[in-house]
Amino acid sequence: MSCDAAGVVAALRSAAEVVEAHRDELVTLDREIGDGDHGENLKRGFTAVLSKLDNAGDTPGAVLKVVASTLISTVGGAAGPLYGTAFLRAAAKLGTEPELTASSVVDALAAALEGVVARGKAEVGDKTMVDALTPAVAAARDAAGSSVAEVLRAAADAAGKGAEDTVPLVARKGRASYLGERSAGHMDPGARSTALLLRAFADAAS
Amino acid sequence: MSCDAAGVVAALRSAAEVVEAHRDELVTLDREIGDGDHGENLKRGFTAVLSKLDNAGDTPGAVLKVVASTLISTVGGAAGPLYGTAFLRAAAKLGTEPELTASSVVDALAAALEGVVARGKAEVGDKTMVDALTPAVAAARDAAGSSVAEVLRAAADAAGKGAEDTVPLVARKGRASYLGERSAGHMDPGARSTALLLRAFADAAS
Amino acid sequence: MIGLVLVSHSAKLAEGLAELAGQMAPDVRILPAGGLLDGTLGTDFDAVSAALDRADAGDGVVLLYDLGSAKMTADLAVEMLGDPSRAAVVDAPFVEGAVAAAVAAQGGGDLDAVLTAAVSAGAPD
Amino acid sequence: MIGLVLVSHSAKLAEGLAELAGQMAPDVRILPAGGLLDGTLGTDFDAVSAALDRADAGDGVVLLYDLGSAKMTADLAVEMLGDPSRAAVVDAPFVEGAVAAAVAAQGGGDLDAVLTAAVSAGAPD
Ligand SMILES: Nc1ncnc2c1ncn2[C@@H]1O[C@H](COP(=O)(O)OP(=O)(O)O)[C@@H](O)[C@H]1O
Ligand SMILES: Nc1ncnc2c1ncn2[C@@H]1O[C@H](COP(=O)(O)OP(=O)(O)O)[C@@H](O)[C@H]1O
Ligand SMILES: [Mg+2]
Ligand SMILES: [Mg+2]
Ligand SMILES: [Mg+2]
Ligand SMILES: [Mg+2]
Repeated sequence: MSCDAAGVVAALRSAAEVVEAHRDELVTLDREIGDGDHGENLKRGFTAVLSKLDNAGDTPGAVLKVVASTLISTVGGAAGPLYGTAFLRAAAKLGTEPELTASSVVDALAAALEGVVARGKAEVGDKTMVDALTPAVAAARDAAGSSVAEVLRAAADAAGKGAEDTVPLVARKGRASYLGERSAGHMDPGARSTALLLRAFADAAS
Repeated sequence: MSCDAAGVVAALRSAAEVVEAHRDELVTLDREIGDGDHGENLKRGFTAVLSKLDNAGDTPGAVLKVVASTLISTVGGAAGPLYGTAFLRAAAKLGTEPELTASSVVDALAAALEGVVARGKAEVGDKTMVDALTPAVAAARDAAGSSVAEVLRAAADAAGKGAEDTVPLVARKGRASYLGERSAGHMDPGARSTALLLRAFADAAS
Repeated sequence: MIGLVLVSHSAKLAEGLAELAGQMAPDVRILPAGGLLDGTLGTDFDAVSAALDRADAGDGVVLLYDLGSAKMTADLAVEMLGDPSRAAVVDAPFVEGAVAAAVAAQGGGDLDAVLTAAVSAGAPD
Repeated sequence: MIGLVLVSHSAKLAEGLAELAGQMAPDVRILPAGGLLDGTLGTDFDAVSAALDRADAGDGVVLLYDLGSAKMTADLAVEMLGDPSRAAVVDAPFVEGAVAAAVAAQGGGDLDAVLTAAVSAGAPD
C-alpha cells in the first residue's frame, strides 16, 4: 500500500469490507451484552463512508476527516461519536502531512485513543473499545522505529489480544454496564470491532 | 332535597351543572399554575357521572361508589384519583345507610379528606384541594348538631374561604410545585373546584 | 418473569420508552399505558389497569410513572387488584428506572430486585 | 428564552416528552431529536444538530438525553457549534429534568437557572 491519501482510501475500502463481513458477528456479540445493533451500526456507517471515498481529499488527514464526519452522521449508536471522535482526532494530528510515516501513525493512534477517552470517559478495564485501543497504542509506540505496516500490525495484534481480554470483565461503561455481573463472559463488541478495523488497516498496509 | 339515594343523585346533577358552568374558570386557574386542563378534566368526569346516575344505586353510599369509579376512569388528571378516592372513602363510610344524616355527612366528609391525603400526601398549606377540604371538614364537624343542609353549608363556606386562602401560598404538591415561588398569587384550581362542589351539594340540600 | 407497566401522560412517551427498555429485555412484558383515549395528555386508569393485567406473567409487575398524577393513578390501579402484593409502584426516574428495571427483569430478578434496580438508576452515565 | 433539545434513541419518546414538557411551558422551544431516519432506535447526530439550531431563540439551549450514547451525540453536537458556550448538555433524569427545565425556561430563567432546575429534578413527587 502507498501511504498517501490513495493508500488510506484503499485501507478504508478494506475496512468497509471487513465490517460488512463481520456484521453478524458484531450483532451477535452486542446482542449478548447490549442492544444487538453494533454490527448494523458500523455497516451503515462504513457503507456511507464508501460512498464518500472517491473525492475524500488529497491527504491522509483530509480523508480521515471525511470518514469522521460520515461516521458521526450515520452510525447511530455509541460507536458513532466514539469512532467519529477517534478519526477526527487522528485527522487533526496528521494535519496536512501528504504521507503517513511510522511515527505519524503512532501519534494518530494515540490521538484517536485520547479522543475516545475524552468522549466516553471509559478507563482500561471498563470493558469497552478502550480496552482494545489502549494496548494497540502501546504496541504501536514500541514498533515506532519500524514501518507503517509494522506499526499497524503491532497495533492490530495488541488490539485483538485486548478484545479477547474483555471477555471476563464486568462492564462499567456503555449499555453493557446495565447488566452488571451478567456482562462477564462475553467479548465487548466495540473492542472486537476496534481490533477488526486495525487488522484491516494493517493488512492493507502490508 | 331528600337525603336518600334520589336526593344524592339530584345533588350530583347540580354538581355536574356547576362544573360545566365553571369549566372555563377552572381551566384558566389551572393554566396559571398548571397545565390548564382541570376544568376540562372535571367536565369530562361529571359528564360521565351524569350518564351513570339513572341506575346508580339504592343508597347514598352505592351512588357515591359509582361516582367514584366513574371519576377515576374518566377525569384523566390528578383530580381523578383524588376525587375518586374521596368519593370512594365517603361511600365506604356511609355503607348501606339508606338516608344521610348530619352526622353521617360529617363522617363521610372526614373520610373523603383522609382519602385525599392518603392518595396525594399533601399537607395543609401545600396549595392543593386539601386546603379547601380540611377547613370544610372542621366546619362541618362544628355544625354536626344541625341538619344535613347546615352541615354542607358550613363546609362549603369554609371550603370557599380555604380556596381563597390558597392564593398567596407557594405550591408544594402537584404540578404547580414545579413553579416554585411563581405559583404564589394564584388560586389553586383543585381547591376552587372542591369549594364549588361543596357549594353545589349545599345548595341542593337546602 | 416480572412485567413492567409504564404510566405516562403521553401515549408516545410511554410507547417510545417501552421500545427503548425492550431493546435490552426482549423477553420482558413491558406495557405502555400513556395518554387519554382521545389522544390528549393525561392518565387513563382503565388503560393502566388493563396493562397491569397483561404485564403479569405470574411473578408480579413493577409500575413506573412520569409525573405525580400518574403515580396516583398507578397506586390506585394496584390497590384495586385482587392481590395488591403482586404489583408495586416505584419512585424512580421514569426513563432510567424503566431501562434498569427491564434489564433486571430480563435477568430473572424478582419483584424486589427489579424495584431496587429501578430505584438505583440515577441519571444515565 | 432558553430552548431545549431532547436527545433520545426513540422518536416517540422524544416527541412525547416534548409534548409533556411543553404543557407547562407554551412559549419555550422544545425540540425532540429522537431515533434514526429509518425509524429504528438510535441517535441521529444531524437531527440533533438541526434541533439545536432551531431551539436557539438567542439565549442558549439546554440538551437532555436518555442514555449514555445519546449524551455523546449531544456533546459532539454542542462542540461543533460555532459558539459552544451557547448550549450545554445536562446530566439529569430525562423526563423529570426536561419538565423542570421547561418550566424554568418558561419562567425566564437563564442557561444556569435552567441547568440547575434540570439537575435538581429528582424522581417526581
Ligand atoms: N462510554 C464509552 N466509552 C468507550 N466505549 C464505549 C462507551 N460506551 C459504549 N462504548 C463502546 O461502544 C460499543 C457499543 O456500540 P454500539 O452498539 O454501536 O452503541 P449502542 O450501545 O449505542 O448501541 C460497546 O461495545 C463499547 O465498546
Ligand atoms: N398530591 C396532591 N394532593 C392533593 N391535591 C393535589 C395533589 N396534586 C394535585 N392536586 C390537586 O389537583 C389539582 C389539579 O388537578 P388536575 O388539573 O385535574 O390534574 P393535573 O395536575 O394532573 O393536570 C390541583 O389544583 C390540586 O388541587
Ligand atoms: Mg449497540
Ligand atoms: Mg444502539
Ligand atoms: Mg391540570
Ligand atoms: Mg393534566
